[in-house]
Amino acid sequence: MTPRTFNDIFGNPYLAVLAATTVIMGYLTVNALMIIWMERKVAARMQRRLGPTERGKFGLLQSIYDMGKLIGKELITPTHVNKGLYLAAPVLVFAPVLALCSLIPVSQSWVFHDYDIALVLLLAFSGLAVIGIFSAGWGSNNKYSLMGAVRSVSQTIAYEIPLILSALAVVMMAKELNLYQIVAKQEGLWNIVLQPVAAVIFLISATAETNRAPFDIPEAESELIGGFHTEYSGMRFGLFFFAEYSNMIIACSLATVLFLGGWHGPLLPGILWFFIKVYALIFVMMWFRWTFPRIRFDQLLSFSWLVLTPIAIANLFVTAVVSKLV
Amino acid sequence: MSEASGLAAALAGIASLKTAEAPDAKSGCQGLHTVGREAIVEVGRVFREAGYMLEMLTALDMRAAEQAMHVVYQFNRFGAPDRHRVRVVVPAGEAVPSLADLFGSANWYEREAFDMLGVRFDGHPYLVRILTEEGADYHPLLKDFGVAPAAAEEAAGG
Amino acid sequence: MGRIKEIAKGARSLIGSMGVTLKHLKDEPVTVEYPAERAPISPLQRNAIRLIEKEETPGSHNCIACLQCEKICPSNCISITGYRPEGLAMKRPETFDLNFALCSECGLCLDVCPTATLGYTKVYDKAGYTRADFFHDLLEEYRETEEQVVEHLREADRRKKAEREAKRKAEAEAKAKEAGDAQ
Amino acid sequence: MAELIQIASDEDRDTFYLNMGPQHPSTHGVLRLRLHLKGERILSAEPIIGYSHRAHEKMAENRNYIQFLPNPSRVDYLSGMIYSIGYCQAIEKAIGLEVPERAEYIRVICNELNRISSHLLWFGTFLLDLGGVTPFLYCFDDREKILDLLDLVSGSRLTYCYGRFGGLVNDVTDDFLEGTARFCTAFRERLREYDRLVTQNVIFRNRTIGVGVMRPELAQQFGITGPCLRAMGMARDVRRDEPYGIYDRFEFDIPTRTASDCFDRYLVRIAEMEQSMRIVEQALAKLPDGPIMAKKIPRKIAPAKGEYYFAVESARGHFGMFIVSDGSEIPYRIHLRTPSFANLSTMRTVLPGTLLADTVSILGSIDIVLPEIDR
Repeated sequence: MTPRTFNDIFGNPYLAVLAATTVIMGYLTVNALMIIWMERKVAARMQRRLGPTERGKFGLLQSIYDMGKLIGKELITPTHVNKGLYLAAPVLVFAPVLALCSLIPVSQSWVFHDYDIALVLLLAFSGLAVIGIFSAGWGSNNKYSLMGAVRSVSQTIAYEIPLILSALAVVMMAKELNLYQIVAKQEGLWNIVLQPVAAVIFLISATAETNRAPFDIPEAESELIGGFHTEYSGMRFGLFFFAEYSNMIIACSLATVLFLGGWHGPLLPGILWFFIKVYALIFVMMWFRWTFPRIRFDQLLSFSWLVLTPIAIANLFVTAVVSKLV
Repeated sequence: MSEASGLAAALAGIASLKTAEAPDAKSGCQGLHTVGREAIVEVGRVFREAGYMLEMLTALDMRAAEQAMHVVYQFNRFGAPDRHRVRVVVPAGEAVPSLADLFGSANWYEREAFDMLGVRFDGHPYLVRILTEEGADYHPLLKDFGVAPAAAEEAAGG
Repeated sequence: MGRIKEIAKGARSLIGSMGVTLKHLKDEPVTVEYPAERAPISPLQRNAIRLIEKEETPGSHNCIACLQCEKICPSNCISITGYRPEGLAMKRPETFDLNFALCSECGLCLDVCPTATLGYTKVYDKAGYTRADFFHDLLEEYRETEEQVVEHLREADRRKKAEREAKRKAEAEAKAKEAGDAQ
Repeated sequence: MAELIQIASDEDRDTFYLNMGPQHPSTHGVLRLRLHLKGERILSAEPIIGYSHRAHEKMAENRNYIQFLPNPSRVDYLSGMIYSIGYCQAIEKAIGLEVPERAEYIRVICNELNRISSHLLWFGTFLLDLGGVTPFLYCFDDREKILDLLDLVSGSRLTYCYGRFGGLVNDVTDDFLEGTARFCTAFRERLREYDRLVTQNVIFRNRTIGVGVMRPELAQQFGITGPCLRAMGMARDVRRDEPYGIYDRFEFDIPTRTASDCFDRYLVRIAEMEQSMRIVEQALAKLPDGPIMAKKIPRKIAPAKGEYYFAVESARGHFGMFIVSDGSEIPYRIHLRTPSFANLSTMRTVLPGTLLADTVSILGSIDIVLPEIDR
């Protein structure tokens, strides 16, 4: 079973790249705006508020107005920053997101690109964003930003390990690094049933990787004000913001692909199922954020190294033994 | 009771300490004392050893009547109140020994008294203004520090 | 083993917390959409003061320009000048200005008002660009009727005077009668 | 005692200074903390205050006792009712004025409601400091109900000027009494919810248990009062130790804990809210009929020449008023002894050695209100 790639559909690699970029950019923009709206609504309803109501039906257009505001704002470059790093950071944070999106198999019948080692590529690229965050923190030449950046790096390293280990358990079962094939093999039985521990670890690590509360210590507005993006304004800040929400999409898509059986599901078309699962996971992440207080930095690291990683390794070991026996 | 009498005995040992007779219930205090400024550290030590805290420290501008500032210390213990107000009369412009080594709270209280009324405390580790701006040359709670009439304030404020 | 138990307990507590937020997700919001809808305000709510219409002086206030409120106000936000109309026992205010920008809504002026003519307005969300926007001329609404009221008060005064006179006369007569009876 | 911050030499490249505040999301007002840090660990901390000094004590010397009435509630705007009524009680004691029974009971009800609202706001902002946003809004929802109730009787929502020498401005309505009783029932339910949402939450517990321990000797050294002191295991409360008003007629416990960390201070405040509700319910049951103002109030409020001290238990601790009268209508001096001033001054000994993230939770846990410190 092989899907059609964009290359097959358009018959021309350049056209395929162009089309994929357009689709992904368009999707990410709309998606980020919609998730922001969704987040605000979910948060509001959990807190017994109304959330945005003024612009458009149910305030649906609120995010668009907000984006307009961000774009319209003057871009202020503080005088004390390291210009190169400061300006490069928002791009560095946002760029990997674009690349990552094209790897996700969203539908049974076609994908953007079909790589045999897509999972490796995805995990490798997702680690790149931290370079952007670090250069933002360092380049800002601000103590709060620097602390945020340092926290971010150690957090990313700490949570990359359990993330990869839990993904590895799936790979072991599927004997496959191709995301499309991993999904294809889940027909009838989703991996979450076979790998519940890995799924939970993956979700927690993914929340931490995307710097979402309760793991949002690089930003930690009550301690570090805004952390690495304290000094940014206007659309530069907007890019960080978009990157965060786009990262959410990628993390949740990957979780859907690895554990929730991607496009599999009754009645509805596969692509719809895929997005239903992704947005359900995003809702869970929002639910986390609006329920929990923030974890302290040292506890965050020890939670990763002393709890998640050992469990992930044990889980991997059990998976290895069982899949050998079966 | 023995604790209180021990305290009384210790206080009696301080030469310059004068205790007022039976304070009025309205004063909110169980003991009113006046002490020479050289003995205030000794008084503080007595109270500290008896387990009292420095509840309040402030100064009064009595320059109009007696050309002196009064520094008022108020000691209290936890629980049923046994409040002792100790008064030190300082000739205007002179300093009082600091209690900052005995009581942590004295550090800020004395800074406040200095800031507000210009009373200086000898031996205070960091006697700088605490509430008003740095480098100000006034002590606002002194009686001769006037207030601008409301009208002038209004005009200045726009 | 203890560690696993601890982790399990922690996870349970987290799920419990999530249950609380989920429960509220379906609750009705408590928000009042302010400019569109307004929450009812307390009948005693303190706002800028106004002069209330009194029954002794129909169509107008009963301020006697005694300046009590001006004197008690801690923020000096009331300024009154009074005058004494022809043939009236009490003064009337000529100007009654409130500088609401200074007001701290302590309500002391209402306490001291001898004629209880001070009350609160119901406007709680007035905004302005300059300080002048918060100068309230409390006599504004009553200026037109002022003459009428002064006339009414004169009338009342005259009537009161007449009554008093009559009463005194009656009393004197009664006394005289009493004295006569006693004799 | 007072380790001063020495400016680091050039060779000292491992450490740095951080000005936390005056504009910072979690300093609860305009507080500046000058922190000396090594990485995220605090080597020394120096709170710098005075950014919202409004000269209340100077104001007192320039107006008469009545005109000072609106001020006390602005000193600590979160427990304004307690301050405002405390000031009335201080002057009443000084001039020997009797307050009618009904007024006394209403004062107690309002005071305790105000205490709950203050603790609720503290609870919300403390969780906000720890990064939990949702409890904050739940607390504000509950607090709003108290503000509505107090608005019903006093006409203001935050800076009450409800007390008068000899009584109160307005009598309570049936709406208020019913509303208060309803609130108490509903709030008990909410407290159970908070327990599940926050108290049991493992993240919250990890953030607060064992964090910011105040050694017991600090209590005497710094004159710590209020919930911070009770979290040290000392059942000290002005309402019990030197009852003012009619607090000696009510049954209530003084909640204490022993570990004196952030978590204990949190639990003490939660338990205090329950105790406050107990007092409110007792007062509601016993509320007598009658006038709310004393019959004979002197026209001139002028305490006899002398010095007076009166203390009340505010939501943050021992609030004392030191009033010096020269026999005239204008106070010679009013010194306000505010609890947070003493509690905050402990920070320079408590903070060193903790992490930056803990600074935020410790600062939050002692419940400072900056305008009350600066006065």
